[in-house]
Amino acid sequence: MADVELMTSPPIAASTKDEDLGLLKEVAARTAGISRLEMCIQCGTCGGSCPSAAAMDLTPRAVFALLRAGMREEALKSNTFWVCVSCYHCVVRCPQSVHIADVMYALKSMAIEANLYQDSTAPDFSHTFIGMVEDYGRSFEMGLAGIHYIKHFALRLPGMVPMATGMLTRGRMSLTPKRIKNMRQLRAILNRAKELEAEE
Amino acid sequence: MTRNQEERIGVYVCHCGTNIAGVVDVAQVAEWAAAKLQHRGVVIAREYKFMCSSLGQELIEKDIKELDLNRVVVAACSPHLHEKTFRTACANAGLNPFMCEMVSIREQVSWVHTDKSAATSKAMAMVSGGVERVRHHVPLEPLTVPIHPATLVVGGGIAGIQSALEIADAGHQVYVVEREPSIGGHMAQFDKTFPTLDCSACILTPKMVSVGTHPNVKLLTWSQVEKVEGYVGNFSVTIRKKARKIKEDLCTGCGICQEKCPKKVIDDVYEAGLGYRKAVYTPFPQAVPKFPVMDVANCTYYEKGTCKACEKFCPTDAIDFDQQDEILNVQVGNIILATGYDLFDARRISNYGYGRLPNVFSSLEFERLSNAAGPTNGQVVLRDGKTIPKSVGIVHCVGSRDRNYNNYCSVICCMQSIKFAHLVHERTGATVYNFYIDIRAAFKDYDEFYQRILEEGTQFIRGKVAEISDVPRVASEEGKLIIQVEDTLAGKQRRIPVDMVILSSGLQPRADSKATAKVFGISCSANGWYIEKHPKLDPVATMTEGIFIAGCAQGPKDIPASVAQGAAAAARVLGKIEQKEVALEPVRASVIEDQCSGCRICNGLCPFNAISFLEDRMVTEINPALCQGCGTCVAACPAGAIVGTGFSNEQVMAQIEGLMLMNIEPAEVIA
Amino acid sequence: MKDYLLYPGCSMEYSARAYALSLDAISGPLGLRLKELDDWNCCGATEYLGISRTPAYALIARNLAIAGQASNGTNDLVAPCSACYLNLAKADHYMQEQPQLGAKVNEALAVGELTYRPGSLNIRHLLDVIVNDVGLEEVEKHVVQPLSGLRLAPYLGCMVPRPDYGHRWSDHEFPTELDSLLKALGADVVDYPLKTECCGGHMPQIGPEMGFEMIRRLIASADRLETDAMVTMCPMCQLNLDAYQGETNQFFKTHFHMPILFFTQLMGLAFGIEPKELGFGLELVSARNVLDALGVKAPPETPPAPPKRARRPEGLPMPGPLPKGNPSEQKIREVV
Amino acid sequence: MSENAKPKFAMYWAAACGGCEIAVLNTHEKILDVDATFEVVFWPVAMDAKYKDVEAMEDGSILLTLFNGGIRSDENEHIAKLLRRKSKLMVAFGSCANEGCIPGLANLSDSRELVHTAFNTITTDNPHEIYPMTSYDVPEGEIHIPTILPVLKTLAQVVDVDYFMPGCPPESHQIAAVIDLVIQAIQGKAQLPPKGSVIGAGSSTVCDECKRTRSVKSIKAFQRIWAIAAEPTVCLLEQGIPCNGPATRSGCDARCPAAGAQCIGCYGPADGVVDYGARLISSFASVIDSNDPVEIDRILDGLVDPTGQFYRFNLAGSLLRAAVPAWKKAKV
Amino acid sequence: MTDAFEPTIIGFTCNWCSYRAADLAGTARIKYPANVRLVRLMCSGRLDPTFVFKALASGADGVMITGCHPGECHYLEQNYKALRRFQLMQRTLKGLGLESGRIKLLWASAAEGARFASEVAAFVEEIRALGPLHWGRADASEAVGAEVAEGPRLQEVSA
Repeated sequence: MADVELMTSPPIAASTKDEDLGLLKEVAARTAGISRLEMCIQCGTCGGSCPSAAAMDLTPRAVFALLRAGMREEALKSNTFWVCVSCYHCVVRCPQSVHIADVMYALKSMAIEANLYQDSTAPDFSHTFIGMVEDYGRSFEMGLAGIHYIKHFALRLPGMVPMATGMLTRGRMSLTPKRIKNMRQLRAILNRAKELEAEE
Repeated sequence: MTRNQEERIGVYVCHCGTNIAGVVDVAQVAEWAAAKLQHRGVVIAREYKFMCSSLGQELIEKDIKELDLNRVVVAACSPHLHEKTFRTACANAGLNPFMCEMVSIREQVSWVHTDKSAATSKAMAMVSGGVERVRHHVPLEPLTVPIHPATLVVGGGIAGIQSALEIADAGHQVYVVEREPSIGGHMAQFDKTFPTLDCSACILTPKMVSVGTHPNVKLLTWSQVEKVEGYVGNFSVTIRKKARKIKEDLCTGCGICQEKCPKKVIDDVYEAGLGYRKAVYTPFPQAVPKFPVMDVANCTYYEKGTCKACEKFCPTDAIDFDQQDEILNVQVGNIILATGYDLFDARRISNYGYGRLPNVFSSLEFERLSNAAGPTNGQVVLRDGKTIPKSVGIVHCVGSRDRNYNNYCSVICCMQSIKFAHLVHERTGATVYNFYIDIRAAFKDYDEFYQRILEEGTQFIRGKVAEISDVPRVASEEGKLIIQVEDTLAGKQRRIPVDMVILSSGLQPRADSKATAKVFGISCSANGWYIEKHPKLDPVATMTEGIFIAGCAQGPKDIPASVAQGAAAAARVLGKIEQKEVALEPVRASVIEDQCSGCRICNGLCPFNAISFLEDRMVTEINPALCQGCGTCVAACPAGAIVGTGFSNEQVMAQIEGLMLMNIEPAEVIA
Repeated sequence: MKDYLLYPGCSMEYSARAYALSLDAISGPLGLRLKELDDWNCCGATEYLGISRTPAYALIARNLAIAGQASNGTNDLVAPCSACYLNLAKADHYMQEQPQLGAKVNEALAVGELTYRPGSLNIRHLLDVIVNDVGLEEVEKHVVQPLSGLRLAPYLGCMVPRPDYGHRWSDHEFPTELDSLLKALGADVVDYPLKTECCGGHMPQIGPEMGFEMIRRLIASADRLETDAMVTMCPMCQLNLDAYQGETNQFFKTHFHMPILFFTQLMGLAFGIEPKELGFGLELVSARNVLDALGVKAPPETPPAPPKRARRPEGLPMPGPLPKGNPSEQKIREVV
Repeated sequence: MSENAKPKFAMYWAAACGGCEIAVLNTHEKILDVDATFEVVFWPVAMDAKYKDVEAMEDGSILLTLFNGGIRSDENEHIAKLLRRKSKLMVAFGSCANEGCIPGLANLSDSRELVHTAFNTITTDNPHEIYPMTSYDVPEGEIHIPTILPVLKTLAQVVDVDYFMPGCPPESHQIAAVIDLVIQAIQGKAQLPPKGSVIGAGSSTVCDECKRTRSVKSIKAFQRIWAIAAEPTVCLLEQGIPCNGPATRSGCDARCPAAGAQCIGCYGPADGVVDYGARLISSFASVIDSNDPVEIDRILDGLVDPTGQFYRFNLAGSLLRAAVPAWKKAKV
Repeated sequence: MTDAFEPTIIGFTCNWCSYRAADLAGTARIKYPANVRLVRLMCSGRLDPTFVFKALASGADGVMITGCHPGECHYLEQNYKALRRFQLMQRTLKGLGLESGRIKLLWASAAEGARFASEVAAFVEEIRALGPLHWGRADASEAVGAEVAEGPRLQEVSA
């Protein structure tokens, strides 16, 4: 009994919460294509290449280290993958050919599921966007930006006005998107796809 | 093939520790063989921890004597590892060594299969195959051929120089073939060598000179091997000696021709593109031999038909514009390949800006820059030729450990970069940053050297450099090269402005290494490095008897390792020369004359010209010394009149029957 | 001239109308026959991929499936928008690399009575088609108003040269295709070092400060090279650099005036087509300076010599360009 | 004839064309020596005899049996075994008994197809799909006809054979020589060769006896004999004509090549050869003059029906013995 | 062992490349199915078609012939002879009703351990898909007369 106690009571220093060593595999499995995530040698090429690294709380490399360590919460609540701009610099430079950008997408969806993110701006933007796509089959980014600004950066709206009007007067922005003809088909496909994704 | 008395076969199954026993039930295999193959002549079947150990061998020898075995099957590792061992064991016990057959149940079974029962039954089948095969073995006497005492060394870098001198000093003839105008190789381009920082030229030049002057060395620079024929002990090599356009017998190497030559050319080889040479030139002052060569592609005379300045001024009329290439043929017994490496071309990594950003230098460029005999007399300056850098970034692993370029580690770059850091610090006092993924400072005194450079205040930043750019984001970056990198230990992206960047480019196989390998009939790894006979136990021999490799041709390595390998290869060659003759595997083809109808199907099939047709008797004959034992003619003879020892039809067919367990009642076959 | 299937993408309808108009105007003279896909849908940009994998790929693949049906005679699917181009290529690539994904996507498509066989289409970007299929010689033939004297910065953005599943581009970081096209139009092409840096993508929306900073970097660098206009091939890049330039200036108290044009608009100009038909005037940062420069220009004598990268006579020589056709030139990327 | 002490002689004709029998008669007056030396006890083609008479004989009482023909039916097999039991010397006589010969080509198809072809195709008008039955009840009782085996077998595949005498048919002078030898042996004047050896033929191949001049071979195209005017003195194979001579046992004096036709291989493989066809495949292919798969294919297109080319006589006697279908059906 | 069909495959290897590739696969511990049993020859040029026929006649379901890559033969050019024989052998075996997929020619250098393993694995699956061969293992003495007589019974033919 006592031994068991001893064995189960952890040294204070070590982080013990939700350490699961399957995490890395899990992420790899949820990534499109063959991620090669397990091949990361922590060289930092990704973090060095990233144009938006300045805005990241953790560099991609650091996130991968957390995944390897099985620290789910720490990894998923970082803003790294939300700030990722999908420029693929890291992907083409990675000496281990890790599909970094696609891992980022996988992490986004995992963070949303786990409801782990500090700032809802980015996830919201994605949701507004796909909401629109699921309703119309098309997107109209400027209208989208407008909506998004109203929600998150109301203060900045005045600054937006000249641009918005400019866009409107030039017919570069509309308030309703076109709707595709066969919306029923698209919805059916997306619904089936969602079921299939859920099966994982 | 006739077989002597009735077969008494011993079967020996090796555990190889757990290497085999971990997957294959060796005990079951042995029992099975003893029981099921008894009617095929198996009188004893044993299993043992390590058959290759002296105890294991004694076990076999004892059985041969006591049980009067006349055939032995050893189920263990690949014959390429231990066939010799067990043949010797048989010989010790008075049995002809060729009455032994090896079955590879490690490389072909336990190491590659996971399903234990499947692996075990495969092992049984393979043993059965071995037993059936060995029944058809016949005593053979190895063929011995004399070894020609001369040796060919290809490549005049430090590895080649070392092996040439070792052999020459032992009193044997050596031919050294070098395709550049002088020997010396890459080492001649360096200024200092790590970790001792002694002057490269100072330690290399004496060796070069003794190669040039050694009575036993025939030095052929500006030359290339075109053809290699024959086999161990008896190679016949065709060498093209390119026209120097200089009469070597008259030339004194005074160098006046170079002075007078009006044509300046960028020297891409010796000066790594950082300096100039003339159209007639010796690459560097200490060149061996001292004779210059004429660069026909760039010489004004060959372009325009006039000039001949060199000829006018040559005091000994040594210039010969009409000189032609010479084709030489030499006989040698052994060959050492020390063809070296190429530097990775950093222009391939466009985000490092080499070739686009003037002050990004390659490692070889920096070697020249820092070399007292180099274009700047050892002054470390920017591309403008005068400005001394105040901050320098040194990038490790350029083109190495990177699946986009070369996936292997180039071994020398870490120490080289640390050496650069020291030289820069010493010559300029600049702030030095080294960017690394891991510091690999194995081997004697290397880590100490690293420690010393740390003391000098070099900033080591752990992170693979992402990009080098000249586009400033802030004022402090104006006019600088910015090295963008993640400092993985700080976990932050950093942009470090510097005046100069040195790319520690990796090593890669010679562009033509595969072609060269073909000429000499050895094999290359997928990357293009030459493959050694055994990665641990036979690092300088190749699969091809009589051909050895040394230096970077075999894989990236530093100077001490290259020298050691050069010497090792020489020792192997000397060993062969001392044997005076070499025993060839008695795997040979021969013709049964009264079955040969002289149809001449086989006559055109032998690339070694071992097959000849005797018009008078209208039969074909095979010269055993020339025959390499490939067996193509054996397979081709329509009359079955050609037999091949060691791999006879009977042996192979019997082995197939055995593998398919045709020798056992189907009922008894273990699924 | 070949036929092509065209996937315009949502932006072409509004924010990138100039792109649509100018493409329309030049494809006639070039004999480009672009057949727009019937009832195509949004590719999901970079947003859907981050929400849920299979639906995201199904969304893209619906277009591929439609294209597959429409492809009689041609199997080249052309996208002018970088994000669309990448998404289409990505779906095609991963459906092969990861058969399970391919199977799932097709299972989803099946309910819409659609299916797509990965690898059956060539996904091409418009620039690739114009440079490699139409060819620069052909383009030059149509130039009546060379753009001589115009200093243009070729700006490709990220998603076309990277990750480049089809190995179609000369380099991941410094591709030369757009440069040579603009040269063919007679323009004075700036050696723009940030030609494949990121415009910020959705950053202006989700993290404006970072977004503006990324925009600033690009414009500042073009500005210091005395660029008359930046030439892009991506609606997203154009939008960010053009529409947010004002805000960026406010944010950093800078006064950049950098017109952002689509390469098709400049081709149109060189072909002597009316600026209006090319969507000039739709940009927020006016490109009048460009038109003026050409307007006042007398018909050019000899086109200006290319900017010389001469080695200073003293100083140390530079390594030459990487030899062409060098097999090692292409990066080896085994897919494990 | 009365019971004299003459050694007994038998000859049997299984699945074969009868050519072997004719060849024996072609020995002309030599046939008289046979009659003089032997008492012919069983020779269905030459004299009347019943199986039961043979069955009645004492085992090993027949000195010499020349068995020609392959084993196609259970009757063939029965008699082969019977004669083996009764004979001292069992000789596989002629190509059929040795290696299956032309009847052996039936092994390319399964036996039901054979029967069908024989009884219900153009050769036979059989609207009612009537096939022979192996047994049938008649008022006199049940009658039997032989049943056909799935694959034709060579004599050696069913019984132990003492000597092999190849040829389709064996050359008459060779037969004469063999008969002489046996008679001499009987009279103790000569030694018989060791059991299992090939008699009445050479040990090397047809090229040995072929007068055509030969040089190093390299085939750029295969020709059919009628397609070209073959050079009369040069090796046919070198002219691209697929001549089986190089792999075929000598003993026929190279009659075909001498007559300008390629050897088709009726004397079978030479000493120590396991598979006749394999030898030819290997040797023909080895001397094809190309390293390019496509070009090689083009050249091989000139070799119409390789299977027939290499296994015309030897199929039943080859390693594989029959085509896959034959075996597959046999397993049903 | 599962009752799923486990094919037996005989593989002929060249002493200089493919046999060493197999060794390399071993030293690198690369796994592949146990269905292949290798025979070592000095060169693919030694490959006598007889060996292949022998293997098939002995019950092998497939045969794998391996040698050095074209132009890399240890004996300079003998692997080309193997190529030619392979092509003629394929044609002949086709005539004997064999699926061409049962015999495979593979070039593998001494460095290609991983490739060797994956090719073997692939081949095993191809053969598994083709099913058992059992050439010549059938009991050929079993008569089929009875079976062929299954047609309509012989009738009295009345005018």
